[in-house]
Amino acid sequence: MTNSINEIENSEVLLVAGSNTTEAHPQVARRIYDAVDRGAKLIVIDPRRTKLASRAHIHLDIRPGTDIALLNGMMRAILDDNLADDLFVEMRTENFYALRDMLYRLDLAEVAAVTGVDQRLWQQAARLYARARKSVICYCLGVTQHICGTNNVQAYANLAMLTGKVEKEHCGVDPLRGQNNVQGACDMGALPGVFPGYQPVSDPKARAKFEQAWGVRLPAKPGRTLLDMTHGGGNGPVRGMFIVGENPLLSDPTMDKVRETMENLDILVVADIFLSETAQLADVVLPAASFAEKTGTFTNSERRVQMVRAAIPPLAESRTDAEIVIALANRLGYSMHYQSTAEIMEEIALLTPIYGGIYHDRLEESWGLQWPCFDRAHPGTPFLHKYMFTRGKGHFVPADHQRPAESVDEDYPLLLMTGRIYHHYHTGTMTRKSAALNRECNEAVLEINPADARALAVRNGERVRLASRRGAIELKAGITERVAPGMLYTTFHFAEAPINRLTVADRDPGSQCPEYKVCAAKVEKLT
Amino acid sequence: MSDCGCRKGNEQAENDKNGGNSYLPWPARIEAISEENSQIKTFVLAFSGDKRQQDYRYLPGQFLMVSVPHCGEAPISISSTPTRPGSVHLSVRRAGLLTNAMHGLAVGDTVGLRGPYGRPFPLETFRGKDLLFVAGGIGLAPLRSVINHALDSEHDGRIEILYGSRSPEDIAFKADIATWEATPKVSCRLTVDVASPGWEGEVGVVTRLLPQVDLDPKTSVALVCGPPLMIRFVMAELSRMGYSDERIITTMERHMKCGLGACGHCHMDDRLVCVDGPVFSLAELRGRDVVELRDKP
Amino acid sequence: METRYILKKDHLAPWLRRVAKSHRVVAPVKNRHGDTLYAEIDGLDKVELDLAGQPQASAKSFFLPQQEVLFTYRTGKGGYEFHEPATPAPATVYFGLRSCDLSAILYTDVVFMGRHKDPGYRRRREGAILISIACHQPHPNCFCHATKSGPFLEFGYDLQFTDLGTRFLVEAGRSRGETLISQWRPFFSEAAEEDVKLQYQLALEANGLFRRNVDVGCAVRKLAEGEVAEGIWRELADRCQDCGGCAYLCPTCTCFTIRDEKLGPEHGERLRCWDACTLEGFSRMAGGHNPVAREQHALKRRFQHKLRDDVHKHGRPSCVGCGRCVGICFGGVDIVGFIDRLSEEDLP
Amino acid sequence: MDAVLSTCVYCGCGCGCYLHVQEGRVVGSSPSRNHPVSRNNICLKGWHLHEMVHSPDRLTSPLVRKGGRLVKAGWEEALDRAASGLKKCMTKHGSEALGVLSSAKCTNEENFLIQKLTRAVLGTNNIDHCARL
Repeated sequence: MTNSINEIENSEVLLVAGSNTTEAHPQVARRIYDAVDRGAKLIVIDPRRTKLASRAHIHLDIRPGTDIALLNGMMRAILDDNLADDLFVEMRTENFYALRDMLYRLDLAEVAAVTGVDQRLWQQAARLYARARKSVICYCLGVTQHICGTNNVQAYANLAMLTGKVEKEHCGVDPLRGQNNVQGACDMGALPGVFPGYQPVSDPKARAKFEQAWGVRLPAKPGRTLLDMTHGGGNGPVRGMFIVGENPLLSDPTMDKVRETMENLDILVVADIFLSETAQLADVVLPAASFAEKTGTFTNSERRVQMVRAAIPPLAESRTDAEIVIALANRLGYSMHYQSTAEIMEEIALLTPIYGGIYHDRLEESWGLQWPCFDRAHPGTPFLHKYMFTRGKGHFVPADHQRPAESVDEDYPLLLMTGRIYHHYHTGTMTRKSAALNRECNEAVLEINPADARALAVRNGERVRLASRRGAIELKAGITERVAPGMLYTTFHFAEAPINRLTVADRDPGSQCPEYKVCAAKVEKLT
Repeated sequence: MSDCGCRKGNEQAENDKNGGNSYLPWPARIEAISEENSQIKTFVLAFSGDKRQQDYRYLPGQFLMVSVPHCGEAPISISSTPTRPGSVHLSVRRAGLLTNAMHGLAVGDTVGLRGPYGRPFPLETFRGKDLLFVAGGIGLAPLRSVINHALDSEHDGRIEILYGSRSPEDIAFKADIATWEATPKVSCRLTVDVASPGWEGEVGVVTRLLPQVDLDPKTSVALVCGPPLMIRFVMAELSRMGYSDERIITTMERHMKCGLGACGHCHMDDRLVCVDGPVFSLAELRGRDVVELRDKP
Repeated sequence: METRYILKKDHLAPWLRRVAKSHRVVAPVKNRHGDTLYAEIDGLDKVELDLAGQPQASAKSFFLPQQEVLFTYRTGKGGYEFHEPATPAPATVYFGLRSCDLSAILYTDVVFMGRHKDPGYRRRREGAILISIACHQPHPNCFCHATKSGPFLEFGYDLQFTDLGTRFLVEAGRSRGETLISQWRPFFSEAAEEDVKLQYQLALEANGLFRRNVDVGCAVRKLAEGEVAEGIWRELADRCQDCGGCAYLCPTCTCFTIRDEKLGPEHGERLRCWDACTLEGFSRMAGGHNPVAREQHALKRRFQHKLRDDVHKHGRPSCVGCGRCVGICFGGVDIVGFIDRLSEEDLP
Repeated sequence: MDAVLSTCVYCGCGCGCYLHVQEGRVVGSSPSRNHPVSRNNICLKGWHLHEMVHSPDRLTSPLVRKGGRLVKAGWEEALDRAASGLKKCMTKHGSEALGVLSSAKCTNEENFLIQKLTRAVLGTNNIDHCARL
């Protein structure tokens, strides 16, 4: 996020896109409710009528995967009404004319047809967003998990820049990060193309710095992405894997392909706290300590680096992932020694400019520090782009609507979206072990519109077969108006109903994000 | 208390008074199991030790908290009558984790029991009155306790039993029904929602049997138990027939964790079913927010 | 008139240190992160007592733990046996309880030591000595003056401390409190009349410092008379986001669940844990039927219980006005907002 | 009973949670009042954060595949097997044939070490995690 979570409650207009905030980011939703109660206006862009959408002043229930078309429509409305922030565009951005030309060529009737949203509604939303002084955009995986995810994100950025709703407190574009430390994992360079702090591996200067620090030659070629690795199948490029605390078998698209890859590896080493579906296929399983048994830091969605503290020692024979990695490195002939995780953080601070001032002792004395934090004297950064885009001027990238990878047809007439629910987290390896959470929800539910249910003669609570071109699962049907006719929704938390047996592996070429939000499917009654 | 810390037999009431642990179940052995239908089994349970079994006291309408290994506890109403000592019967329908696990148990296995809990049927007020029983499905279980109690204690009025099941195959307590049918002063009427070949009896909801009853509402008491929707329709019909609210009595089922009036789960508006019920007259339910009375349950 | 004493502030730590030799001491401690929690004190010099601020949670978890082992069990060939774990309940002095938190304990006493005698609660409660501290600086969300559970108490405490600046006025409410004084009598002197007057003055001032004016009586009356519109319940339910936080944080919410945790094929534990009536699974029965229509009534039970049923049963609402639930609701529907809404309806 | 301030693991909000510890067991979880995100309340997942920690399903010792089945092993054996397996694969197919998945559930320090292991020890940039899932 470019803002802090607490800034949200002071915004005047909130545009929430592709985020089931009340369920996936309760604390953000808490601020949104507060803001709305104080008089802020809420615009929700979501194909589903989520709890938040039902409280929205304007709900733009677009067809899945049509964000760009909608956003272009909104930006055009802003130009037509002279609501662009001309000074900001002039001073702080570049490539505006390309965007403008594209917007003027836009066929508004087509936008309405593609998105399925009334033109007046999106125009109203655009005016609301542009006119307020403090407008903030929050988006989540509903925007990114598309083959055009990068362009989707850019479209939201375009909207914010066009109206000057960045670089200011209570204004900004905030991606809500799904997992507790997904921000930190990215920051730490658990990505194929970058060292910690987003320093490209292809940059000789960055490489030289790390080579000097680590005393070895480092590869210059960016590595393979997750899906490249897990979707190789029997003869993929990757022959051996070390997986720490991930469960790609359940979380990655096209599950059967992932299983084939895993089963055919020469060596699979998994470190996890539970015997996950992936760990069951491993050659070596290493018992890891849970978060309650280790000390270190997590970085939340608002870039706040904060302490995780060991409440108890590692259970039974388990060890922290840090200990495991250190032991492995030493066995592989690389000498690795740290006295504490604080010492690891010192190395991070040394090599990672945005974490340059982050040390455990500072975090102990505070509620964490928000990066960028360049040195010990730096107070951290509650909102980004304060005076300058990190890359200089904001760059407009015009984009056209792109059809989703898969479309419905006679055989697979329904459109399936996947996501999360309130009571569970990711593949459920942890939350499914909690009695209280299981009592509240212990089963995957396929949300289906009453009209579709009627046509299929499916009753509420009945078990049905859900199939796509790649596979089928059985699960319980829940009839609800939350999904529009022709659409389906379910979650990926449940190993009993592994939805990623069905999903498409097509992904955004930039972010490599799979298109989890659009999949052609059909529902069949079980006999 | 024995040295192992388990409660043996029926020191329940004593323990509660003397500072013992009211949450401690004591073991009971499954002596026999009868399969009432594909979904309902009756478990005949006896506490280890004759003395304990002999001293065990309960009344029709009360329930027990039943423990099944690894499944926690659930409230189950007693379906036997205290007039037949030596064992306690629990008739259990498959519904959730615990009841399904219980269906997997065999004779000789042990469950944990504590109780009896709850307010029983007001048996003393039944004296000299005709009794009308209206049951649906597993709802006959608690009423079976009253019916057999009435028979054993030579109840001085007539007894009419109306029982609705989903299908002829789903009729539970067939052996009891056969006995009741053969008893003078007792009449038994059955109905099924869906007939199957060979069924010559009534088809339809249990309320359809009510017009056949010729008891004077002024001198009789109606006892109703079944699914919420059935209870609602039957009570409404009984009111129409002239039964006063005090003379329409039902017993309720709720989620429960303690049975002692503390955990809060079984709340029914301002009442707790475990200690204020589970037996209630319609007079006690009127004006309360009760799903069994709600128009749209 | 009961005897009142004076304890000089200089003598607080020495006295507590002596008390701690024979008792476990629990008191509000401000930790290095700035949060104040009731915590067991081991070593008075190591901690910073916070007698001015309101601890972030009540003392509920000391009497009704968030999770406790009721029994361990064994099953299998040897039968099915439950064993009560030996959990010590040491004699504990709770020092510096806020008035609201002490009032809440008096309420939970009714639940767990009334008709139903809860063995665990009783064990912990019987060994407890409750020393409250009168509030002269209510927390911004407090409204205990409206629920008559503070800021100064008239009964219920073993000892009540009032901060008179350089000294505490100490009132003994029960013999257990009196004992703590008589055991270390030299620390205490008898209070003078001006001390008592000063306390009276402080109490008056404290009552004037509440920032919230919550008309609890109005809500009690409306609930008793069934005057709460169905639309209000529906709106509350629609906004509730199932966190359970209001019930977990509430000092007088005592609902719990009991469940088995299988630890192996033949053994496990029976646990008792906090539960919240606002959750869907709270009332859902095996098989899926739920007698509570959650979409309309998620919060109805909780508010009715506190403001109607307990008034009916015990003569007073079971909300103690601590205000901890204010501002913490994800959907913005705490009990104070509800009460305010009912009283606003009457405004012209 | 100790209260240890930590950070919730169930979403990107990053609530400040106290873990309540009694005799070596985490028996409760509650929000921090002054933490900028949690502000004295957490969602239901957070309130039940402790339940997963002592789950009987936790892995308690290393497992090694023998004869097609995963069997209990000591740490030395398991680490040796893991290291030699990875090394063999590296020798046979080259570093490019190795892949590492780190985790959004691990700490920053651990993620840092995992990518360091991948780059400096295994000699490849084949490292990723499910950031996009």
